[in-house]
Amino acid sequence: MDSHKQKAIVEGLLFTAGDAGLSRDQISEALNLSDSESTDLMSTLQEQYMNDDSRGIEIAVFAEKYQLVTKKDLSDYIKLLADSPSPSSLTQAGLETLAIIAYKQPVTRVQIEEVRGVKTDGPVHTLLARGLIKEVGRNEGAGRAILYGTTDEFLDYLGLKDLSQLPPLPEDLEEDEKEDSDLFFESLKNGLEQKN
Amino acid sequence: MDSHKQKAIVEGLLFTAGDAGLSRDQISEALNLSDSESTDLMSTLQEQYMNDDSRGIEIAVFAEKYQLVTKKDLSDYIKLLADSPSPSSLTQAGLETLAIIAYKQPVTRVQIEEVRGVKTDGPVHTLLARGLIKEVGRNEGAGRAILYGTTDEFLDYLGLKDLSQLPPLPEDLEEDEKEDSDLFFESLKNGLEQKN
Amino acid sequence: MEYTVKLDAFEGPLDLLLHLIQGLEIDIYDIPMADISEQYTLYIKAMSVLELNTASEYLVMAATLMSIKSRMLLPKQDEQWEEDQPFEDDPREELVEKLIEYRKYKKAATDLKEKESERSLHYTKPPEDLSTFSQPVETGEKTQIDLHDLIGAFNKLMRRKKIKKPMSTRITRQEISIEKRMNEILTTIKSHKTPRSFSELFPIAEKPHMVVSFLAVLELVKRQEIHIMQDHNFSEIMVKSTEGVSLVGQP
Repeated sequence: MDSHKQKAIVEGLLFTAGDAGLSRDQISEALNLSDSESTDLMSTLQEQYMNDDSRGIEIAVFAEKYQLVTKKDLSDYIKLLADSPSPSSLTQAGLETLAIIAYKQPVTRVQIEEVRGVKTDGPVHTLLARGLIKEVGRNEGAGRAILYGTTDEFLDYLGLKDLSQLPPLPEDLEEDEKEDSDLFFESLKNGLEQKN
Repeated sequence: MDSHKQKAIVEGLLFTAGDAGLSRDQISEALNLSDSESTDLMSTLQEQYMNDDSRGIEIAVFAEKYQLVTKKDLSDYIKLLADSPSPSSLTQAGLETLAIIAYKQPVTRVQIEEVRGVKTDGPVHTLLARGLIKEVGRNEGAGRAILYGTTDEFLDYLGLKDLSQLPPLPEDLEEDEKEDSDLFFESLKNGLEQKN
Repeated sequence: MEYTVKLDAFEGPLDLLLHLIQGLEIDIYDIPMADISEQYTLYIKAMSVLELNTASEYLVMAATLMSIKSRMLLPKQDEQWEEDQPFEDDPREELVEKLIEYRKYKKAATDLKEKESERSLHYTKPPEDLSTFSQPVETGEKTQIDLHDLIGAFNKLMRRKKIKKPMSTRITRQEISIEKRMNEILTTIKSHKTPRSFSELFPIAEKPHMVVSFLAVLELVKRQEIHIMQDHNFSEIMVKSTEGVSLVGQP
């Protein structure tokens, strides 16, 4: 594999990983490189991203993981972006978080983050401030994490009488199909057992 | 602002926006450019990303929004490290229903059923739940049946910039023309014979 | 065990008709009604498990076919020759139009499927959390949420692929790769001179293992590395390596 291809793969992987980042092991595994080879590759890339003025992202290392981040000197422009949606509408991050809470409530922040794959403090905060979600209790067990659920106002905004009026998720609709394939494997298994 | 800086800002902004994407307006605003200037800048960048073999991401336009996505030929490497929690691809019934809605929109469920020759409640439901179609109004006249159309999520799901990028609706052109003229003469002949 | 043709194989009566027309190599513009309605009836009789909600649609079509057939058998009437109705209507015309219209969208569905799978090769990332940049807004304005936006956001999220958690947190789960099963299966088959039975390829009766084994077999067939045979219905399926075997009919 030539070095161009390697660099492209690393960029693609880091991009997909988002702020979960990638360990050196994961990079070595994906590229089939030794540890020292991937360390070298990563320092080359770090330098390249850093020194290229036409690039807006760089490779940072947090907690032994490589991840892509925007360059610091762009923060003014990103702030503009943050302010650009009208204050009364939710960002994509906000909508995603709200959707997870609506469908999976009661749910902890960690559970939301597992589904989204990114930190979710900000959106949860915004949703609380806007009265769309609220704390509905504490999780049993260690940590006793806060559980979130939607408010009456949330239903109000969407014009719903109660939560049962939320449209069904595709997963629920496709459960029937899943059962079919389960049945298929069930009978395949039975058939095989009878044979043996 | 020099063009390097512009490119860096665009990359940083696109990275930040993730799959929510950025409209041309947002880019023009952030860079203080005219619409045509930002269109030009974006096509230059699209080409640059695409042609650079050491880059793993490219700039796609889905539903009229620019967004960064990994390049197609890297999917094998990314699959190695990625989970795919994504919902299953659509069933044949779902695809047929979606095709009819996409090409004939706005369209009622009864009209869809006329083409498919079968009840279509299930697929319509699934497509609604997956956010690929939505109610776009009510039919005039008796019954005021719900009219369906496609969503931005539909465009994103299929990787289309806008509806004009839908593959042309297949027509049985060659066959049609040949057969049509055959039929024409056939019936002309029949007609003449009857007349005599 | 009873042999049943699954009605699910077809999307409806139109789909079944198209299938028959193609199979019998019939000209869609000149359908021999007697043949087609006979074939159609045979098919829906074979589909002994008729699901209640779709069965009626198949039966309605059977009736339509019969009616067209009988209209075509009627002796042609000497009709009044009228300017605006120069030719006698073909009783099949409406059906043919429907079939052609349906075929168009069936093909379009295939095109969309292609787009779908192409798009699925592109990976994306979630939007960054920008709330640290913007001040919490204390407007009296109501937050605007649209149900469609909410569903759209959720689906986008579900579509997004995530990088797996690092290996250390996955110790409990054993991953079986298709590639690995393919190699194991090939080794099993090649280590014997005689063909192996299909069920031998599923030694571990656990769902994940069986699924992977099944996919591995399919992939091997696709790559033409193994050959699958069955003497007659319900007899044991046998598997052999294609290595060193010249396929019948090939020079």
